[in-house]
Amino acid sequence: MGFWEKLMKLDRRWVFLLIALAVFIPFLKPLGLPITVTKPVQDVFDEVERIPPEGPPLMISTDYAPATAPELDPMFYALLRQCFSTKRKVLIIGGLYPQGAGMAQAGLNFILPEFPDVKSGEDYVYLGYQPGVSAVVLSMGEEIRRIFPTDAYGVPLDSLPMMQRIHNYDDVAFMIDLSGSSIPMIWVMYAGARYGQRIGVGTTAVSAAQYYPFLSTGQFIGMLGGLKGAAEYEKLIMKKGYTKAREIATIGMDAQSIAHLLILFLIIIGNIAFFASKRYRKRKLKV
Amino acid sequence: MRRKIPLTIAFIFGIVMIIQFFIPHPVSRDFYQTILDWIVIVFAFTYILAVTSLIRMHKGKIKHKKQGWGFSYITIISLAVTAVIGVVGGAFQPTQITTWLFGRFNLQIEQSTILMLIYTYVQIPMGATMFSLLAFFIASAAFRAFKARNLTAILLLLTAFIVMLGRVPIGMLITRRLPEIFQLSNIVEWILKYPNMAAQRGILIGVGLGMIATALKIILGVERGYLGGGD
Amino acid sequence: MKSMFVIRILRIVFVFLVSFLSLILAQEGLEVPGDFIEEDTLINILAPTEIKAFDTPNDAGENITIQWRAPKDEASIITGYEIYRSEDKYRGYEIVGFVGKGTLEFKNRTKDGIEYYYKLRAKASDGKCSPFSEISKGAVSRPQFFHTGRINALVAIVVFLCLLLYFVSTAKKGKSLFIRRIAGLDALDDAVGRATEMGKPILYVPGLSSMSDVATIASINILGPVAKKVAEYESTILVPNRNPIVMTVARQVVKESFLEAGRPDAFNEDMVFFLTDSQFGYAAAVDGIMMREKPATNLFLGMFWAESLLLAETGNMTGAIQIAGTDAVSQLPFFVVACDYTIIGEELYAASAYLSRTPMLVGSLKAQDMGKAIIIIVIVLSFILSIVNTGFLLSTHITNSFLSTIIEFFQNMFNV
Amino acid sequence: MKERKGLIIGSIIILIIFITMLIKGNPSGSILVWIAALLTLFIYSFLYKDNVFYKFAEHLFVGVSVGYGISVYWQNSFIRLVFDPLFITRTYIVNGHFHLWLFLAIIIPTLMGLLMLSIFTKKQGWLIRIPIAFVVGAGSGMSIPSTFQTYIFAHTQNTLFITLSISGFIMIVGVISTLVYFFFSKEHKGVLGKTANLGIWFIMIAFGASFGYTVMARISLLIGRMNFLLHDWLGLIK
Repeated sequence: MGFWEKLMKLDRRWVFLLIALAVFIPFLKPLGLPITVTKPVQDVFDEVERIPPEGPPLMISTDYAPATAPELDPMFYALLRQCFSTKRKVLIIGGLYPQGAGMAQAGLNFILPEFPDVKSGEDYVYLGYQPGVSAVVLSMGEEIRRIFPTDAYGVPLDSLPMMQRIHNYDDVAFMIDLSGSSIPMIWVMYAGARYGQRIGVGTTAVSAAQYYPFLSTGQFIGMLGGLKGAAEYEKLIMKKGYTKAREIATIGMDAQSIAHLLILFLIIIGNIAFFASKRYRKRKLKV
Repeated sequence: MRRKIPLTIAFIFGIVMIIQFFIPHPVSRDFYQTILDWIVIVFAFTYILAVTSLIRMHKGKIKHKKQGWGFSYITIISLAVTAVIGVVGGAFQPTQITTWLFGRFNLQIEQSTILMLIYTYVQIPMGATMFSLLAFFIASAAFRAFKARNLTAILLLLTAFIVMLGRVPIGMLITRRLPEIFQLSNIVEWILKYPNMAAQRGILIGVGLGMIATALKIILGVERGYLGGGD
Repeated sequence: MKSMFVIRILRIVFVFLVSFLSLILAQEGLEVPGDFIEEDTLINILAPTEIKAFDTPNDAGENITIQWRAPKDEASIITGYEIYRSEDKYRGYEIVGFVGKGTLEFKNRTKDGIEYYYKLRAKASDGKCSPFSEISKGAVSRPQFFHTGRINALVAIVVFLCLLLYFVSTAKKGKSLFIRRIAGLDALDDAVGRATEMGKPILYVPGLSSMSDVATIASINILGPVAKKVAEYESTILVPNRNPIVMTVARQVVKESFLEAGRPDAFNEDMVFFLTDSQFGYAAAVDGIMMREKPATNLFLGMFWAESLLLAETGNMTGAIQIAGTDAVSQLPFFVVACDYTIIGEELYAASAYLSRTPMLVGSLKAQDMGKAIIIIVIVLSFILSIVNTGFLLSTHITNSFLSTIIEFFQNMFNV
Repeated sequence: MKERKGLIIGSIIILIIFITMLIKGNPSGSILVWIAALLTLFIYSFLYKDNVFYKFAEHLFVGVSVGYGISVYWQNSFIRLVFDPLFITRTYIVNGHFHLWLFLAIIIPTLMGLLMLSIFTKKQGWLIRIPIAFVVGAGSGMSIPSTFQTYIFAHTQNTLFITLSISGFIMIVGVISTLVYFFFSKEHKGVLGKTANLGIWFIMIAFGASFGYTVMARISLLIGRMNFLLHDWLGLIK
């Protein structure tokens, strides 16, 4: 059996090993490749920058599960750092499904130590999770208190200084939904279409391709797509000097480059083996 | 009789929910909210069915010593322990018992409840790891399946190749000297914005029509599969 | 005289052709030159003008919309607008809202039945404010009973319903009904047969979504015939579930199918079982089943998210025949790559008609095709119209008003 | 035998690497991080082959996630929507007098939920069709208008008015040919066949693009876990 023939039958576990190495090596020795900021990411950044400090809040909904955290956590961290360092108010919802609540709380626990003077109720409010999915989005179009009588820690909204003049989407400057699934569609359908709320989306690279049509229709103001989007946003807030923390996304980009090149290499090799073994079989038949 | 009633219920609620869409009046909005709450409540009860099915299956495995029955104990025990901790100790906000207990043993934990602790250090890591297996599977699938057998396979393989190349900084270096339109990132952008978008729109419009036809057939009682065939 | 007329026709046709060709070749659309910004003078802030306050249309009431025109602001020092409200036209105004620069509309929460007056002023970055604008006319908020903005959805539902009823009823008369081949569904039969020969079970994953998701309903419609085949071939089927309601329905369907195939005894409750509602817990458990029970045929039909490749690639590792079908556009590429047959988007919804061939269900496919035909016609028409309209624009420098209104109508026809 | 020998050598190498890592880095002190890390390694062992460690992790995952589900649905559905309104906050009694409709709004769904449990009784098994019909019927009714808006109107409108250029032309040809591919009631022969063929080409390009676009997302998941193992657990990198 020729070399190419054996390659065709290669056990997939070798491919697994190669991928593991491709991601492991850059962790020990970072390469630091350049990152260019694309328009959808810049649009989101500008939209948040346009929110006046102490003005109406930026609303963030963590509609993602732990599994998509590697791509969406860096976005959540970058957004929190951007707002906390510039005294912009943040209204956080623990997503429309139970798992989102865990993610929002974990994100806050990770970022709050960096901003000691930021206080719940004044600089940010975390509303936690309520079931009902589209009902939650709809009720917030009328009156947030109907669906969230208290914040996630049981404090009634009326006694929170930040929430005095916030009732529904009209009092929210901009809304960003972080999600790896199709939940942003619910925000577009109900908050965007019904109440005209301006919406940005932070999503995994896979869903980013699916949301392109909604970017061009304006249903999304901007989009952070996958780790690359997170790395671009991290670069933007670093340039503005909002934070000095470790850029998880940027380090990740080096591992991405090597892994991508490995897969491209595998595809090429796979095809060469495919054609070589086909010719090999034809020659065998002829003789 | 066993089919008439369910079909009429499906018909009534189907029509009512369509009409509700066109009435912004608060009554209709509150009705919409109530129906959503009802679905959540019915779901909560069916969850009991789900748990009984899971437990009965694992108990059956243990009784008949089916292959791997030892592990069924792990599922049943971990389920019971987590459920008790969650129900007694509170899911998101600690119940009085938990706060009393925490006070008594001045226990300090990072999450608000023990359930959230289990969720953060058991369920989240395993979920994220299962998800990360995809990095391995996507590579082995690409290596095995991207073979230029026929024209459609070539289109699939070629587009994936170009888009992957365009997503990575090194890819940009290749087309650096070419005129603006042929820069790799613009090519990828164009592929994503036009041919990819065209096909996605075509599929989505088709899916939309399929969904509406199926939903209408259910409301009209033409499609009865969900009632489980039979009389 | 006739020749003059012919020449004029030729000229228009010629211009039309030239414009059509030039358009096809021109890469970008028509560029409109940006307007000229004059020099700025003394910096004082003018008040917003043309204040309009009216009951917000198509809502549940308790809401008034205020619109205004932005004042001249060359130095762009305006950061936003403050909105004041009072129930008495001349006294008692309080601030009710603040919007950033660039937004020229504000929705104010009100009590129904009370007349409100509004006035605004612009606020500059240095804290200075412009004088108040003039007071708007009184406005009263009311809930509406019909959402006028959604008439197009109503018309679409009525049209589609008529199409459906027409084709379903004509289908009953038993005219010969054709459905084009769907490879994935044809392969179902021998896939189940193969599993029976090898004495291995069939794994049927009905998707990970809830019972109100139409893709799950379509999957349940396929589970019926598949379970019947499994019963006839005296093989076993495994249906792991993520949603309790879907599990209950699936169990009913499989039980009835075994009844219909005349083997009620072969059905046992644990063929259809619940695993977990966690997306990746479910994927981990199904992967375990694939590796241990080694089903010879894997069917993934319904709504899937990122875990699609986890299931399909593990199934591929075990060497099973795999048929997948979903309307989740983002997951189809992975099924195409890892499975033997893939049922794409709308084909999943045609499956129940394809497998059962009942006239009524096949008839409804015709309605779907008619829907697609209408959309294609609208797209082609609008394309031709905009070509002709641009042709007029290039030749006579003004767009033909009649054509523009039609295009306008097309544009609004699909407003969301 | 060769398999067993390879296995032993492999595991020894891994052990050595693991111990050097422990010494070089400063592993996290919290037992919880250790549990999460070990479970992560158990799941990754599935890549080699289905083994005891993966079976343990998988069964634990199912048990814990269903336990979590029970707690969440108990707290957020049963307590919040049924128990509290019925017995504690008594939402159906408004300033003193009893509102039948508000009372029914809690009782009806609860009864339907109980009907679901009728599956356990042998005879009345069919009663379960009532709540199922409600969920499926209401779900279908809710989906029709919004599907028109989100799936059909938004995308059709967007195809109608793109700038008249080559790309726009390709967009229109792509959408039309993809739609034609999904024609069911006509044989795909002649012009229809050719357009449908063009449609499948567009679909394959879209799938290739979507696949290529997703690789980055999947790799970043592995990067996330690698970051957890190397940084949070072993403390090997900054």
